[in-house]
Amino acid sequence: MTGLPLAGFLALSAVLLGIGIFGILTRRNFILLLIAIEVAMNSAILNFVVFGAYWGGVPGYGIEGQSVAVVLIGLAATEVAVGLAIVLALNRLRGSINVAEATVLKL
Amino acid sequence: MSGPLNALFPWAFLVPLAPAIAFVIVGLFGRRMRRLEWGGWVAVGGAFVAMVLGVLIAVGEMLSPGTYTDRSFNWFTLPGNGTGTFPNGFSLVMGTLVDPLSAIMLIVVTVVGFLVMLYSVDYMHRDTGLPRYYAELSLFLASMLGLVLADNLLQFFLFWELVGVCSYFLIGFYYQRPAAASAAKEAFLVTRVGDVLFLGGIYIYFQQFATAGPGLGWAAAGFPFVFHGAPFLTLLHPPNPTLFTLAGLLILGGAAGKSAQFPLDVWLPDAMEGPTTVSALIHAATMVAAGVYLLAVTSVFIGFSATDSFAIVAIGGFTTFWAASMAMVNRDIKRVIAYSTVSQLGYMVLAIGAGFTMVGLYHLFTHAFFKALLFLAAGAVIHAVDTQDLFKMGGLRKTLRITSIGFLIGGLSLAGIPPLAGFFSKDDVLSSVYTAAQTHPMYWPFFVLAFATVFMTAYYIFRVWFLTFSGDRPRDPTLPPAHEAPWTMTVPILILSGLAILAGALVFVPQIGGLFTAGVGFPATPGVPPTYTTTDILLSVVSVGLGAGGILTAYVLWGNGRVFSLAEDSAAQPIRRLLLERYYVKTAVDWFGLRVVYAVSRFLDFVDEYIIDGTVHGFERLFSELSIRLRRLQSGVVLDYAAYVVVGLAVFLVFLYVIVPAIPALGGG
Amino acid sequence: MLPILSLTLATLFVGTVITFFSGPRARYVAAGVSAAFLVEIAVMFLQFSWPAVAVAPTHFAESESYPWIQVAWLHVNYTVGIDGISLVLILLTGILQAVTVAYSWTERREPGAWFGLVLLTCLGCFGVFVALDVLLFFVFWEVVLIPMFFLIGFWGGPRRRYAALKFFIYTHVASVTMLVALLVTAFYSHSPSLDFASLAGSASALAVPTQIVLFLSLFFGFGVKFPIVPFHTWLPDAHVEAPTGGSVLLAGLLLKLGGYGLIRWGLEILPTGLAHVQWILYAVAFASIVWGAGVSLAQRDLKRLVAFSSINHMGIVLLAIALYSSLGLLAAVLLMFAHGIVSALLFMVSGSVHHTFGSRDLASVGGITPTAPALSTMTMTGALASLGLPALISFPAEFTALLATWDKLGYWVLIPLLTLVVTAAFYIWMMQRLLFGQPKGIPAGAHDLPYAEAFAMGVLVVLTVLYGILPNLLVHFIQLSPVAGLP
Amino acid sequence: MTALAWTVFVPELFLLGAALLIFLLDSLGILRDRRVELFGGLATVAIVVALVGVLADLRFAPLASLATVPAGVVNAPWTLLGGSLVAVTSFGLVFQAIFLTSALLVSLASLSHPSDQKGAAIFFGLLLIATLGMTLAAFSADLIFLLLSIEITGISTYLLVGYTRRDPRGLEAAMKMYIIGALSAALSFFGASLLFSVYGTTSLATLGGPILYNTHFPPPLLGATSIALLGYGFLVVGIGFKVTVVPFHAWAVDVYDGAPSDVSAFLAGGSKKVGLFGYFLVFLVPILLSGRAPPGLPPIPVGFHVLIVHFGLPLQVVFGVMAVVTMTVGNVLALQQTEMKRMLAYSSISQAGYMLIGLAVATSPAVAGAVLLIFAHIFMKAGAFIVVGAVAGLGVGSRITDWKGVGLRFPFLGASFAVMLLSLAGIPLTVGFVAKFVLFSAAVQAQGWFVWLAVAGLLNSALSVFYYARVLRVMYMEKGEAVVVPIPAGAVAGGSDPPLLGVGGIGYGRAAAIGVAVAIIFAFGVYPQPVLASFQMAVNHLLQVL
Amino acid sequence: MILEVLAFFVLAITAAVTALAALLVRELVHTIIWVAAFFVSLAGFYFLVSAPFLGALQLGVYAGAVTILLLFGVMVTRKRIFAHEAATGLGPAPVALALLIVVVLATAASTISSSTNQVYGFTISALSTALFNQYGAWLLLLGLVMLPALAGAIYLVREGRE
Repeated sequence: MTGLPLAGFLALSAVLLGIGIFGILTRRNFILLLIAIEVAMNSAILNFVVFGAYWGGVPGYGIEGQSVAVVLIGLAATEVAVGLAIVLALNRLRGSINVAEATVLKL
Repeated sequence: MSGPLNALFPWAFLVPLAPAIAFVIVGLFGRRMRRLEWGGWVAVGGAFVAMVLGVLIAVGEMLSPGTYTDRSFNWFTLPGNGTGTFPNGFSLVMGTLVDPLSAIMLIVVTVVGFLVMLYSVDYMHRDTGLPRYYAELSLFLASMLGLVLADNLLQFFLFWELVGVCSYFLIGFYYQRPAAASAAKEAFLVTRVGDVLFLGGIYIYFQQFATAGPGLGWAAAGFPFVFHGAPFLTLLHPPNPTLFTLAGLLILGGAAGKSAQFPLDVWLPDAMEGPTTVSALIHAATMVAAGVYLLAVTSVFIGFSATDSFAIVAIGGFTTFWAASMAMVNRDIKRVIAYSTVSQLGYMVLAIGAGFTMVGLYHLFTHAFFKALLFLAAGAVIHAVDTQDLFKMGGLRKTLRITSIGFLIGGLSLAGIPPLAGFFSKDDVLSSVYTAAQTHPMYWPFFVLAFATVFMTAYYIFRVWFLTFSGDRPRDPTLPPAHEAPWTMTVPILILSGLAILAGALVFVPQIGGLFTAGVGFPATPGVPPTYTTTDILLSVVSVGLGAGGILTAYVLWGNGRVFSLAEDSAAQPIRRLLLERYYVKTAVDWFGLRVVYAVSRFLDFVDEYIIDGTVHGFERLFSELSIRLRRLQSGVVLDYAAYVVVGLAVFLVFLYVIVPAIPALGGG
Repeated sequence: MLPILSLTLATLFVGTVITFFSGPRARYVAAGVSAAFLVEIAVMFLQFSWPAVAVAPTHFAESESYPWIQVAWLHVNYTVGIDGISLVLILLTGILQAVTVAYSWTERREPGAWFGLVLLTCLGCFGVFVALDVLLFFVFWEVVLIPMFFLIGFWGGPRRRYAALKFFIYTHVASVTMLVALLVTAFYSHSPSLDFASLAGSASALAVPTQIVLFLSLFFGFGVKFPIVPFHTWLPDAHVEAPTGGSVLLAGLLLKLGGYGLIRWGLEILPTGLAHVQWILYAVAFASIVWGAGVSLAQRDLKRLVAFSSINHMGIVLLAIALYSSLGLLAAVLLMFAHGIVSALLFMVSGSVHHTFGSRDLASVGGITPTAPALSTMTMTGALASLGLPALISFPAEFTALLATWDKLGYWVLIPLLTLVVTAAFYIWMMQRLLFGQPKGIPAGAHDLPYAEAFAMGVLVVLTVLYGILPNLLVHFIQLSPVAGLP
Repeated sequence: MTALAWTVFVPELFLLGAALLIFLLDSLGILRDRRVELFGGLATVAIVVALVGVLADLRFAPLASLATVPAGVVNAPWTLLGGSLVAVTSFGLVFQAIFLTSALLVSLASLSHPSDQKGAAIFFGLLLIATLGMTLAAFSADLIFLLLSIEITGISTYLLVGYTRRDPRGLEAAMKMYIIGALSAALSFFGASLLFSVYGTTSLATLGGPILYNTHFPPPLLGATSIALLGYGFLVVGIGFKVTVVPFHAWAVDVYDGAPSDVSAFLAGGSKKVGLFGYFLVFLVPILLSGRAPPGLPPIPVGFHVLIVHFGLPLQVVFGVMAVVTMTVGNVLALQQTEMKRMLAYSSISQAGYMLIGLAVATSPAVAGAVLLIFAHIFMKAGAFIVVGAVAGLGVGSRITDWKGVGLRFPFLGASFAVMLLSLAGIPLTVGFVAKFVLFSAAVQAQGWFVWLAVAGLLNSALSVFYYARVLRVMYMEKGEAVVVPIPAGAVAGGSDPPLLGVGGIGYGRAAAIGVAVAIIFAFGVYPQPVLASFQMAVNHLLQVL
Repeated sequence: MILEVLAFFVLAITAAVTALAALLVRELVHTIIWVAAFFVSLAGFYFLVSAPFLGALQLGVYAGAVTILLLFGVMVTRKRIFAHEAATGLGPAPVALALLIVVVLATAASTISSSTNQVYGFTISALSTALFNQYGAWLLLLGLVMLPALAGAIYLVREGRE
């Protein structure tokens, strides 16, 4: 296959990362934060997949990127699970999953 | 150059050592002795040994005049390394020096010292703190003798400071009296000013001689040549005339401090807060003469500079008049004598400045005896009536017969009435200035002042005599009944009376006179004849006349128990006030000390605490403030923390993508 | 030869440790250690003077060196050695340790810690005087800080915590500056090791501007300990709040570290640097001299007065060092020794005044002589010695210092010379207020010095007189050092 | 080859096995009353065994016979094992020893938890797995391998922080750490993806070196370099989270404060170091190799070209600035801190700043100095947190002012804490000083602008004295008894610290841990030659390999 | 070719819009839907660049498992969601920061030459061979990540018997 703009993919992943960062900076709901982080993570995965595909043109290269992507997808899912465990424990204790309210520890 | 007593010269160090041992004994064990007077006898013993030995050595010097040095005590050695100002290093050596000058001083100091010590035994017996007194007095005597026998200027300075500190302690002997403590402080500080100047002078000599020539390494020579420059003068070519002039002025400053010359004279009258014995010994006969002695021993160099000579003449001449004028109005018996001392010291300085070093010494010699006599007599009076106020006394002639006669002899001697000692020496002083003024016209004013002072001297001392002894009874009836002093006090008075009569004539004994003429053998400044000149008859007559006139005036005004008081509206009243207030110098000094020096130091303290230390605190506050502000960033909201991460990221990205490529040095471009 | 230096270090170290754990009996241990220390110092003196002919004046006698940290780029040795300068200052250390132990013989609050810390301070000072390696030197240099911090902070006066912190931080900043400068010297000159000798050998290869900057940094580092104006403000606070023993060690020993450091690690290593900035040192020295004297005059607190007078005296030391002449250096070392003895005496006096009369305020306590004649005598001796009275210990030193100044600087000598009058003024005034006049502020039951204090001060008085009369006892040793090699 | 692959991992297998055994035994529910002794003992033994194994691999004389790695493999250039992802270097082994030491200290101290503590299994299990992650990271030859290993530690530590689960402070801390950690992970992987896009591989040996490109994929010069640089920028941020460099530090303060003291000890003493190790591994190559074509360049395929890139100076500047900012901000913020643990946290941040100097200077001496400081930091900081836990367990409040008189009331704890603080402040005769001395000496030795890093570091350590000395002041010089907060039965004191038992109320394990820390602080403070020499050797090997 | 470019742009816009929408909508349940759509659009990319295995994985893990997990989280914590989420504001600073990063990255990306747009797919067998041999260590590590996550997450969430 041909014709896909390399720079375009890179720019797209940048935009996705930006959206993720934007979400992390502005959302207070823990679950939305998880989503924002996932968006950012996915921008990295997208890069790995896409550049894996491009580097495939060089013998011996490329497959590494897609292998990383596989691992990262698993990793991201694990992270979400851990995050959810924390949010549930927190919710049980505080009755809220608004991260901006958890400020016992400060200064 | 060798006489029968010369064998004693190597043992000269025992002269100061004897009172020093007395000092140690009294100082350590004085308070444990069963009777406190025993300490006094120990001190008297020390002084006696010193006197015997000192007089014997002086006699030895008379019999075979010459310079004997013994420099065996290595105080301080720095080996040389071939470079710098002192390529051969230098040694500061301590030793003893016996020569005509020190012989004269030995006699004065040991004799007066012994007599005063003896006098003290009864005079002081009522006081507490006797061990302290005797220890300090012995230490003083030891230091003074050390100074007299000093072999070099540094050693001289060392003992010079020690006598100063003894003087300090003895002035403040009655330390619980604020006035005494204050007077002691004043004496120390004012003389300290002089001492510091003196030290500066020493430095100049030290360095100048070190660089003068290859043969003058300090290690080899020490510096007796400052004293006995004769062999070295040929090498000198005064290396740096400016420095030498300056050194002379500095030495003069030191001498002025110790000898209470204008403008450092303010402390001596106040020093009368100490016991009278102390005044007699330290503040009349010996320590205050050390300044004159200093000028005498350094006159070789000072004489090189006309500026220095003039400065000495000016200060001496002015001081004679200045102090005598204040003596004329004072009501305190000791203070009058103290002013008189200042004035007489002025004469000595004047003579040295005029180039007649030995004339100054001569006057020092006679003055020591008659002034000590006056003080001891005054002490006997005070001892008898327990006051120092002349206006309360009167009629003591009857009860204090020996004392009154002693005082009279002292007064006549001071007034320069022949044939008493004072007449000869004062006459010599006047004629030496007269001689010098022939070639140095600018000496004339000081000659005139000195001459006028003769009249004033006679007046004030007889004012004292009349107020004290003449009349029928004390003017203040509350005074205790007076009685003559015990033998320990009268004997010294009698001996000193004898000396006050004879000391002047003694120089006509060839051996004794030899000391004075031998001393004059120093080559001095070209232009000032170094020889001792005989008295000009006319001058003598006029001065005796002035003295007699002074006595007469005193009799007219104060004789037979009369008290002269100046009319309230008299034109002389402001002058009297000015003299009583000591020309306001004391006020000015106090003002300077308290208002200027202390204020400046308070200001410095303020700057130290609030500005310098304040800056340090400022740093502390800066960091604290910074810390408190920055802590607010730690808001506890995790989103803020995420924001810091992102800001950091953005900064890095901008740096790496925008800034790095723009700066070739960073590997971009 | 006997490794006497390491042996002494070991003695002090073991003694310190034992003292720490011996509680109420600590004073006996401390006294024993002090005695052993003095004996070892005596051995050092003997070894120094016995084969006097064999000791080349500019070299270190008694050197020991063992490898300590050795990696390819960093060679640090345990190197110790002494020359005449160190020897005299070690003697001072021994004396002050002994008298401090004696003075605080009756210390009741945590005696184990007290005596242990006192010994530790002296251990640090001894180490500084013998260390001939940058790291070793710095280690001992800093070791001194800790015990002093605790001495001030635990046993001190009402504002002790503030003073202790200020002392600690202020001097630590300076130490750190000094360390950087020494490291830069070593590494920029490619010195083969951090030993003094190799530093001294290679530093001259540095560019002159570098040497200047380095010397100034060292000057700051050592100067704060001096202390130099305007970096002196830790000193009055530390002194006023420190317990007497602490003040004694602080003034007697710690200030000497600055002088010693500047001589050994500044002057000897970077003479070229010094030569270019001599005028700065002069200016600072003059400022310290004048400032210390001027501010002393305004003090009402006896201890603060003595503290500021230390600034004045150490200013003269700095001046003498800056002259970079044989005479000046000799004077500096002599004056350091003198100041060590005299200021220790004066701080003991203030301590005794404080706990005998409950106050050190010169305006509220006065006329103590009838109550405490012995204390009064000690005060007088101390004050007179400090103002430079001949026949007492300071005079030979000050005389030589000013002579050297005159020799090098000419009329500038007037500044320190005239300041002598001010020095005399504040001491005399202090004596007048404290000792003389009508008794006031004397609490009932006030008594003269206890034996322990009288003994300690008596020893110092004797030394003051002894060395005042026989300065050659010190000079003879001091000149077995670089002193002899300078112009 | 295959046999080797397994033997290399023997220490790690012990850790893993112990962790699994703990989970198994916990689910079986045996020895309920002696849980801590059982699990803690297991964990401690496993860590000790692993440590012995690592030391043996490092060929420490008495243990060399136990080595599981053939001598020829260690330090052979990027020895390949099961692909190109893993390498055994003595640098890595040194770090493994460091990680294991910190874990040992923490597990030893944790033996003093009450015997029937509920979370014991999860605590020790997670501790082991976190340690395992760190030791695995030390084997990395590949960026993704490194990041994944760090992620193991990360996930374990998030959960460790919250393991008390009923304590709102601990959970809040866990939540904060998780959010920042997950963000950082995403950023790291994004950076890795950028690097991959340029290099086509994630092998650390290739990254940072010359860029290969062919006619199929010719990245223009500027573009490739920029993207690679940006990728490194992301990695700086992503790994910086673990290192707690400013401005990625803010979580650490809250987390160290909120977490149980033993966990804080582990975070500061252990998991922070894996971040630093990551920094060294990832950045030393580009800093040192950029602009140079290494002699061991793999054969270039036909049609390929080589683009030499310059990362060195920009990255050094980044790290230099970061080092100075980190130490300064950490110290300044600590100045006014009132909570003991937060003060320690800030101090830990500033220490990270010092360690970064080694990276900015990037010479072998500097890296060795940084490693020495990392080593020293275990005993100082983990030790300090353990003491804080012990003191809290004795009922003293968590504010610095609550510690009045602690030095006199608890002489052992007080003196130990004082020693640790002095070591942190860089006072001689402590290992903290020696480390700083070596590090700053190395910076000076490198000359140039690195000297200013040394100056900044030293001035900062002088600044830090202020707050350390303040604690000493409170402990020894303030009047008044230490504030004692009564501990409700069965509850936790000081927020999240479990109460303790044993000697003097602090427990044998804790006392041992503290004693060991103090002993090491002094021992290597006086004679650092053994550790310094071996660190220097390891660093030299690493840099030779590069 | 045009088609592919077109597909790229459509998918890119979809991905960006769905991601934004997921973060911006107020109703959390809607968010989950948007997220699912976002994951799916990414899967689309993977198919586009000839990585069908990854596309499938994306659909399975993300669009399936993760979405369900998130939904589960929303359900469990539901009662407080609406009230608080409404309060979230959109400050200019976060937007600016995010935009800055995007701009830097995007300009850097634009410097990459697009002269070669070729993508190469890998067969699933090649991928799995590589994954389990050459890069097997990653999978092991992934397993080790999951171990503490599993143990810890269960411990945390479990209502203890304590």
